[in-house]
Amino acid sequence: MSDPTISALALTELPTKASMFKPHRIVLMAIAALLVFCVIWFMRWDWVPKYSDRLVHGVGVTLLMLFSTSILGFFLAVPIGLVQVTGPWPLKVAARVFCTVIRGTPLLLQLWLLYYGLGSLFPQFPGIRSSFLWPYLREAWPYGVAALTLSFAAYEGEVMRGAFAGVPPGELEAARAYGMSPFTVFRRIWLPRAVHRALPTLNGETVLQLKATPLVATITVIDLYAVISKVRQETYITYEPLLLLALIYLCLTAILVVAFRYFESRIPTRGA
Amino acid sequence: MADAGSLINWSLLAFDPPGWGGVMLAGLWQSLQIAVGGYTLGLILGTGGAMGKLYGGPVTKDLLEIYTTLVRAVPELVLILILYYAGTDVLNQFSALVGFGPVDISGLAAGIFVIGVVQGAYSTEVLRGAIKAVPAGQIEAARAYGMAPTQIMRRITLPAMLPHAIPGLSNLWLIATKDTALLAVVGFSELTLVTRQAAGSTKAYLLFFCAAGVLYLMITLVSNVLIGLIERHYRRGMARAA
Amino acid sequence: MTERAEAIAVRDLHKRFGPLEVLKGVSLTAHEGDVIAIIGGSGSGKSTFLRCINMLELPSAGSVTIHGETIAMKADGHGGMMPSDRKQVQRLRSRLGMVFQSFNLWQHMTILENVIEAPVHVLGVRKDEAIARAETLLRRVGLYEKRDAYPAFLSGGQQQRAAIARALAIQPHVMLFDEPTSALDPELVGEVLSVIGDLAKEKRTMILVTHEMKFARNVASHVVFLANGVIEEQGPPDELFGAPKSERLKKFISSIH
Amino acid sequence: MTERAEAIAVRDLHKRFGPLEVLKGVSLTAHEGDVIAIIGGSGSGKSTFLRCINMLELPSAGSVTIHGETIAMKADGHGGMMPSDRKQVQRLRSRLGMVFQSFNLWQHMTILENVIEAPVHVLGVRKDEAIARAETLLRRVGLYEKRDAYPAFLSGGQQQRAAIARALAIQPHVMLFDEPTSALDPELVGEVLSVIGDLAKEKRTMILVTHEMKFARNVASHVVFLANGVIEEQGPPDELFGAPKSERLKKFISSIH
Amino acid sequence: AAQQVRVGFAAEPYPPFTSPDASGNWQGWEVDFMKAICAEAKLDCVITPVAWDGIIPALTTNKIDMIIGSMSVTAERQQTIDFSDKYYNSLPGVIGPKDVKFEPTPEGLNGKTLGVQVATIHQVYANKYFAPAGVTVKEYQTQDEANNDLAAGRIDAVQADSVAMLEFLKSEQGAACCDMKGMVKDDPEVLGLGVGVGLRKGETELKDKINAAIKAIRANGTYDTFSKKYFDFDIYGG
Ligand SMILES: Nc1ncnc2c1ncn2[C@@H]1O[C@H](COP(=O)(O)OP(=O)(O)OP(=O)(O)O)[C@@H](O)[C@H]1O
Ligand SMILES: Nc1ncnc2c1ncn2[C@@H]1O[C@H](COP(=O)(O)OP(=O)(O)OP(=O)(O)O)[C@@H](O)[C@H]1O
Ligand SMILES: [Mg+2]
Ligand SMILES: [Mg+2]
Repeated sequence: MSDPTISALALTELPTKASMFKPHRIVLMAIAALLVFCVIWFMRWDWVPKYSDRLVHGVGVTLLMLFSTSILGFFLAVPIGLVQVTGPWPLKVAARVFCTVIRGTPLLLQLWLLYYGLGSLFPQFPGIRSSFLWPYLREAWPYGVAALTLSFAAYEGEVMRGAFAGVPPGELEAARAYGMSPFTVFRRIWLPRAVHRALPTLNGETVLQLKATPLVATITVIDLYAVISKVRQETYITYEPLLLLALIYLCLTAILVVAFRYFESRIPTRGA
Repeated sequence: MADAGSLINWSLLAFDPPGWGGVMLAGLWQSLQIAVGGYTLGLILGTGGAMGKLYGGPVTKDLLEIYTTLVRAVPELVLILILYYAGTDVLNQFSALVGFGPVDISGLAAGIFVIGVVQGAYSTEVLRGAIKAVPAGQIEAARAYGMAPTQIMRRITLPAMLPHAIPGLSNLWLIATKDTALLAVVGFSELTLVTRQAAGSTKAYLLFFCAAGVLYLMITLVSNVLIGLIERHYRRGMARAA
Repeated sequence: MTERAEAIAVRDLHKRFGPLEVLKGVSLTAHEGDVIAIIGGSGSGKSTFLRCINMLELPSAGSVTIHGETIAMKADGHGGMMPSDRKQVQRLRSRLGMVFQSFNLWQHMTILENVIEAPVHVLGVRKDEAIARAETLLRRVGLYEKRDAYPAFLSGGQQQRAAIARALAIQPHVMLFDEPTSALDPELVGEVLSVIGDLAKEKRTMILVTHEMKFARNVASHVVFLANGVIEEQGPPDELFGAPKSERLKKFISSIH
Repeated sequence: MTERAEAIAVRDLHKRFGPLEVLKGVSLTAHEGDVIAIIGGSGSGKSTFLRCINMLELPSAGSVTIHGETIAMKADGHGGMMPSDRKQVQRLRSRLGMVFQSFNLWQHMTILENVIEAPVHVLGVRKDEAIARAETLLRRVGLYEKRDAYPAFLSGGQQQRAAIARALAIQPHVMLFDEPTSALDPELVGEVLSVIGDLAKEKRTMILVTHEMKFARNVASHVVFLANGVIEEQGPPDELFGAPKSERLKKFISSIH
Repeated sequence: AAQQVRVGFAAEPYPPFTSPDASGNWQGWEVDFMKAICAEAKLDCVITPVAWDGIIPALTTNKIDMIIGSMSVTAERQQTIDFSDKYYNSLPGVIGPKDVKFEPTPEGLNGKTLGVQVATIHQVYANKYFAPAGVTVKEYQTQDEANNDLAAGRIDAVQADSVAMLEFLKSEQGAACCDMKGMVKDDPEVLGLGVGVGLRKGETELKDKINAAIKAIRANGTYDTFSKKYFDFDIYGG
């Protein structure tokens, strides 16, 4: 049940494993090799060793951001999707409004709203300033995590809504017929079945989430993107750092896609 | 601590200076222009891309695959930086090479170009999927009645794929409106950057970010209504879902 | 027949869907070892009756007693009834093995996982024990080789046999079958019927809704003809099929053949 | 029979799909007013033959002549052939009214729009004229009331009748039917066959691939039995069905009845 | 017609030098300076806002023709771009919360978090002198954000151009929270030789025009006239 829009937006499948060695491909690869050679030879890469530690650290922060926010966001998305299918109407409306507002405004704006807006309100309350939370609220990353988590929850909440609604009622009925309590039905049948249905879309959403992480650099979180920005500012090299950045994201995306494919193949589904 | 009423200074949003409402609306207008322009450019690129991917030669197919793969795997923010600096630079050098001399690329044009190239990759995939969803028999019937290939495209394939493409294309439109915010990082005066300037100058961060959020949300909601109407129109030939 | 204990007793069951009264007072008693076949035209309320027994459909009036324990009901405030003790319903349900027309196997679990799911997570059987029992059952329905396959990769007949194994796994007092073969291609019907026939030979208590008249005649100890929401006629299969009394049943039998 | 003009002449048609030679030299001439039924087992190449006539499938060798005009072909460089003049193919196609097994109505157009599409956009007929003609045709196939409906909302039989009207709208020299009823539910077959029967009575030139032997016998002036890529036997229907000569045809006829 | 020149401004507010007002116009000392030299050199100048951290790439990739953005002339920048003669000079200062007393020295800032704007001489300076001495240097895309975080208590001090800092301390927010802790020790190698107009390498003609214009407005009093509107001291420096 891969959502066609999501798979169009985010790379969810690696391109053609078809024979790499058709004649035109060999020519294309030769050209690509030449290009790579030119890029390596004629462009400036002397800065890479100097920044390699920071780059590795940046990749770590990016991945940490990705995983923490996707996992937290997913746990939020499950109830958001569920109440939209079964919930009492006030919760249903609240979940709908939440999804609409988050999906209807740019993530960059939400990020700034939290960090500069909300974050600058906190210190005005002396209670907060002296509380044990303050050392964390001072930092930038909690705001980044919060914004990315909410965003993921809203997008994935919609997906989960569809996935919950799409589980055949007969399977739920069968579970009830064997004496499962509502919670057991949810835990053993409904949720795993919905997650399984949502997995291909989840793949796409996670790739999209990876692509959203560089935004946290705009609120002083030092992720991969921020490291590269620093390289550019310190060395005044315009293109090379960006190329490396693109390459790293390309690899991260590829790894994500492969990992998801593996999970999807764990439970095979037949047909389209 | 001041109470909520005095925390919010609504006069900051007035349309005339010293209120920032007028500047925000101008930013919104810029954002909309880029979104419309970028989306349109994206559609054009996407139509070409989809055709190329479906009916093109092997080299065209491979090149387009590289294009869509790269764009879909690399964050928009990074693409925007690369395209904004490198894209316009290449364009400039190219036009210099051809003999036009360096062209002056306005910020608006650069913004449209950047959003357009990103959207183009997405539209390529959406349109390709939609065209593939058109039953082959429909196209075969058109051939059997003697239609020329271009005629088939215009009269049969494109209209028949629209119902399949509209959900994806509407999503793209909403993304285009929101992606304009990313141009703030290259200093383009669209709604988000203007909001930030206003917020920075007045220190009323919450007020301005919320106001901008409302504006973006309005775009989305109005778009949703329009999309609903369009969808109803084009799905009229589809059997109701069971 | 009456010496044997009562397995299920349904008394004066009514069921309304809005203005439509589908069941208008149906009473039925199944003793241990009975195989009761319910027949009737489409829309006569057979499925509804079966689903009322394990409260998948809440009856509007009447009572259901399973192994001597009557399901406690209370008014639901809209003119109907609802169980007053959810735990009791869950416990009694786990004593009834229901097999659905459309199998309803859990698609995200292998066949084996489907079969051990209820024993482990409802009855609290130890997992290795449940697996041992499940494998015996799967061998019995001829699906041992398919135990690690996912339902989507099995034929309809195989899926239905797996569903039967799943129902047997909870060691139910009574098996309930709702048209277990009507979603199958004709050539697959036989394999499922033969499994059910074997269960009947073992004197397992069963209530089955079916359209396979020949099968009902061979297997059932008692046949119930439902029409217009009431039991129009019932009795041993030979009597019912051989010498139908009511006009409706005569017409029904002739329309089937 | 020979005084009438040649409508279609196919000479020594070969068609290979990779290593598989589906048509191994088929020649067939249809004169004005002929109704030719092509019969044969599944996979015998009937559809392929029909599709080669209007170049939906490119023949590997042989020639196709429509109304005296032979489609110009040239080698395609892979051992096959391709039309050397695309415009000619488009023009000749618009003289052939093809009706597909699965209707292939354009889903985004109403029935009326489907029918006027080719006349207006291929033949350049004025729109009001096309509409007038289309309405007559739709009345004739009994679909006048449905002219503003979209295909998805019609039954299979209605869709196929609309497809026939669409084919008739280009005033074709020859109508080609590829199993026009095999995608229909049995109760809808009759309505489509009766429309085709009427066309046959009018002495319209038709080539039809069909599995409806009784219909072929009643309607066709000439029956062709295709087997293994060649014409195994052909002749008037009574001869062919009444006294089949070849073993294959005998077996085929007996398997059908 | 006059030659058209796109002047790159940092898109974020940097009072009192450049900041957009509520009608979308730019104002500040550097705006007046720009108008003066453009008039003097007969250039048709168009203000083009650019993100600060991309302002040098924007210049080298032809998106703008010169930078007027309080950019100090440093040896490192001179490897990439060219500069006009200096048009003002002021020392970096450090500000911090009123209720905390410390010196703007490595020892005084030890253990504290110091905010600086990226791609500025202050960043380079802080990383050279303060970071090794146990100061956490936090980098901001814009000066405004750094100031804001200082006021919000997220950081302990900000190092920046003293003129800009004094302007911030005059604002409601700045006056409420912070005061000037003093100037940092000078290091011409890092802090440069004043602020100049950034230009693409090789555009000597434009550079000469600008240099001549700066000289002219200094000589004819225009420079002092508009400076008086903003400062009560000599911004040109020694
Ligand atoms: N949930 C429901 N809401 C409303 N009406 C229902 C519902 N379930 C069943 N009905 C109606 O109750 C009547 C009996 O349905 P039921 O499924 O019990 O018939 P059945 O005897 O099983 O028929 P079949 O042989 O077709 O399965 C039908 O008229 C049906 O439309
Ligand atoms: N595009 C194709 N590529 C490869 N093989 C094909 C193709 N189209 C048809 N064939 C093969 O050619 C043979 C003849 O096909 P064709 O559809 O003409 O048979 P048919 O007589 O119409 O059969 P049926 O009665 O089932 O429609 C079959 O073996 C089929 O598999
Ligand atoms: Mg039923
Ligand atoms: Mg065929």
